[in-house]
Amino acid sequence: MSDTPQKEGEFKVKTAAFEGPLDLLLNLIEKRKLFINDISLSQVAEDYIQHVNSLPTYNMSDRTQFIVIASTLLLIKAKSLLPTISLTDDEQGSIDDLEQRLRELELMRRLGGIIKDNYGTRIIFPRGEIKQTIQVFAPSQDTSVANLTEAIHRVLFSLPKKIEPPKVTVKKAISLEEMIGNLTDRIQRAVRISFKEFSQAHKAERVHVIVSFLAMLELVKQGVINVHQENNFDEIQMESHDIGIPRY
Amino acid sequence: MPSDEQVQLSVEQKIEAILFWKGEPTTIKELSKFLGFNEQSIIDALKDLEESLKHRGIVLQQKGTGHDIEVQLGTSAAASALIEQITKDELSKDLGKAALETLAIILYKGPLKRSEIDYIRGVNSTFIIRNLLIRGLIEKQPSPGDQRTMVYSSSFELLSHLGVAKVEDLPDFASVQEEIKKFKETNQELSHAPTDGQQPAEQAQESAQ
Amino acid sequence: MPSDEQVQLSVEQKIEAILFWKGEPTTIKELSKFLGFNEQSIIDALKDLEESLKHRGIVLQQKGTGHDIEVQLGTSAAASALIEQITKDELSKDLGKAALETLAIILYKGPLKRSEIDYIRGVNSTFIIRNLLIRGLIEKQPSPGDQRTMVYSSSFELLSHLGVAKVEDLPDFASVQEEIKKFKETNQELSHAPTDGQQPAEQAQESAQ
Repeated sequence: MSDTPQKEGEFKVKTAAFEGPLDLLLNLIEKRKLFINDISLSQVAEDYIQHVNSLPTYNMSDRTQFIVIASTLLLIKAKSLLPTISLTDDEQGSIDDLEQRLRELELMRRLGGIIKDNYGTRIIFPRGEIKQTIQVFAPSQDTSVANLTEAIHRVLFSLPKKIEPPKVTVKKAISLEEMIGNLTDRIQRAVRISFKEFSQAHKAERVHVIVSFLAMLELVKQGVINVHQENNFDEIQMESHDIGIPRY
Repeated sequence: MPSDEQVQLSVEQKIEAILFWKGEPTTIKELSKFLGFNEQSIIDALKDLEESLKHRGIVLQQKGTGHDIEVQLGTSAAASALIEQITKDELSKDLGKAALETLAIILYKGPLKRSEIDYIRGVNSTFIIRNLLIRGLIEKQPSPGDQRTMVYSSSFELLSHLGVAKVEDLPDFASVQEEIKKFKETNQELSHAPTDGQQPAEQAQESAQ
Repeated sequence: MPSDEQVQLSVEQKIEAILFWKGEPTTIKELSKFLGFNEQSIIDALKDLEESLKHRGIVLQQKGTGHDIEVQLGTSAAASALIEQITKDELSKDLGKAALETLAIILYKGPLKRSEIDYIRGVNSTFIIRNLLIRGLIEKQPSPGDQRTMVYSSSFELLSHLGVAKVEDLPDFASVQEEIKKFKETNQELSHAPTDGQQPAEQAQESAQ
């Protein structure tokens, strides 16, 4: 469904070494040698969402963060596909914000490269140990069993807990394929359906809304359904061209 | 040691002696206390010392701002190859991608909070920060605004490995500051501070240290 | 990293850098070997260095004659009263939170390596450990397993001062052991504990001395 055919497993390698949602997005943009703007973001949106979809389900916390950014990409995509859609200030804000963050991360990556090139090439060394001629014993006022016991407990208290990815903290997100199938079913049953109604019918968490919205846009792009929005802020109406569409 | 016992050292010379003796980062505040001069006199004398050391084998390193300025003496970066050749120790020069990114943020943007680092990187930086702290490449202090939150800044160890006496000597420092300032302004304007959903849970825990 | 990449240090400057970095007496012979100049050139350069340091806070100290001449950098004699005062002040100063924590780890878990201390504390302890050594609160020995690495343990004087016959008598001794052990085990595979190769320059240097 993307412009360029995706090789299976292309993201698998990436997943092993992934840094995070911004990192992935920036990689996608840089891979296509694009500048950071709404056009490039709209172009990489599908690749990005495909990746989100392929993320291992056990790492839901990470996945949620990926999906938050995916939702912004969807807004950008929606705007490019449906020019009648007008974005709220908040939505426009999150788009601008995402672009800023990408630019800043891009800058930091570039600076990281400079650090890499210079690190350890010319070192300023500290003064060497001077031999202490007089061995003194100089305990302080606060060198006491009570203070030291308190100190060791402070140390124990601030030991980091086991380092592992947070276990499932959000409910399993519906996969993209599931949602597309679901959407098609719904469309077949009711020729006209509002997007809002659709997502509410699923007691939608944000993740669901995003995924279903994407699915809708995909169908629009494939020419399977028409989307109408009479006025800004009106319900988006979806309508099927052909009841006998093949299932995804 | 005859007559020079009576010779009065200048503030600059006294500072040089103290920094040599201590051999570790020393604050302007401490110097002011040791010498009985106000902080401005110390700052002025440090400028003279920096100048005097220009053509020596040692340099004056400096970091921090305001009351928290710290100084330390180190060998001239131009002597690096020579000393590396003498030392038998293996110096680690490997930094991973996450470390480089985090160091760049802290060097060019620090001191800043972990939540700010997380926001720029888009991932939780708890463990890379811990790693860098353990390696002595960064330091943490309580935030001036909020004692319960920690801010991270570059250490002399880091500046030393980059061969710069102070952070301002880093490549493109001034122009990058300009760029970063623009980000800041925009961020404030949008007031899109990291939201709860994007913040990891352990933050509160760490700031309690 | 800036332009002084091209700057060539003079022999005098190189000697100053080496002596600063070593901190201990160095023979003319060694300097000659390090720098690849004959001993006479070194002696000449040392004269220049002595002259250059005339009006500084640090001086070139020299002892012995002929081939056995040893040189080192030290603080100016005129600064000796000041340095003495500062040393006294420093030695009577309270340890503070960070140093107490470090000392407590060494007390409860020693002998252990600096990298282990750093890993438990989550920050680099280079300077704190140095100060604890100077105050005689801890001691260092080469690690039984690896002569190049130092391990730190509490000094006999510290235990007497605390009034405990042996560390096992410290409050909660067993439970502290248990908790630290558990922490190490749980985090082993994910540990960002610096391996020796990742130690900052000065740490490695110290362990070699």
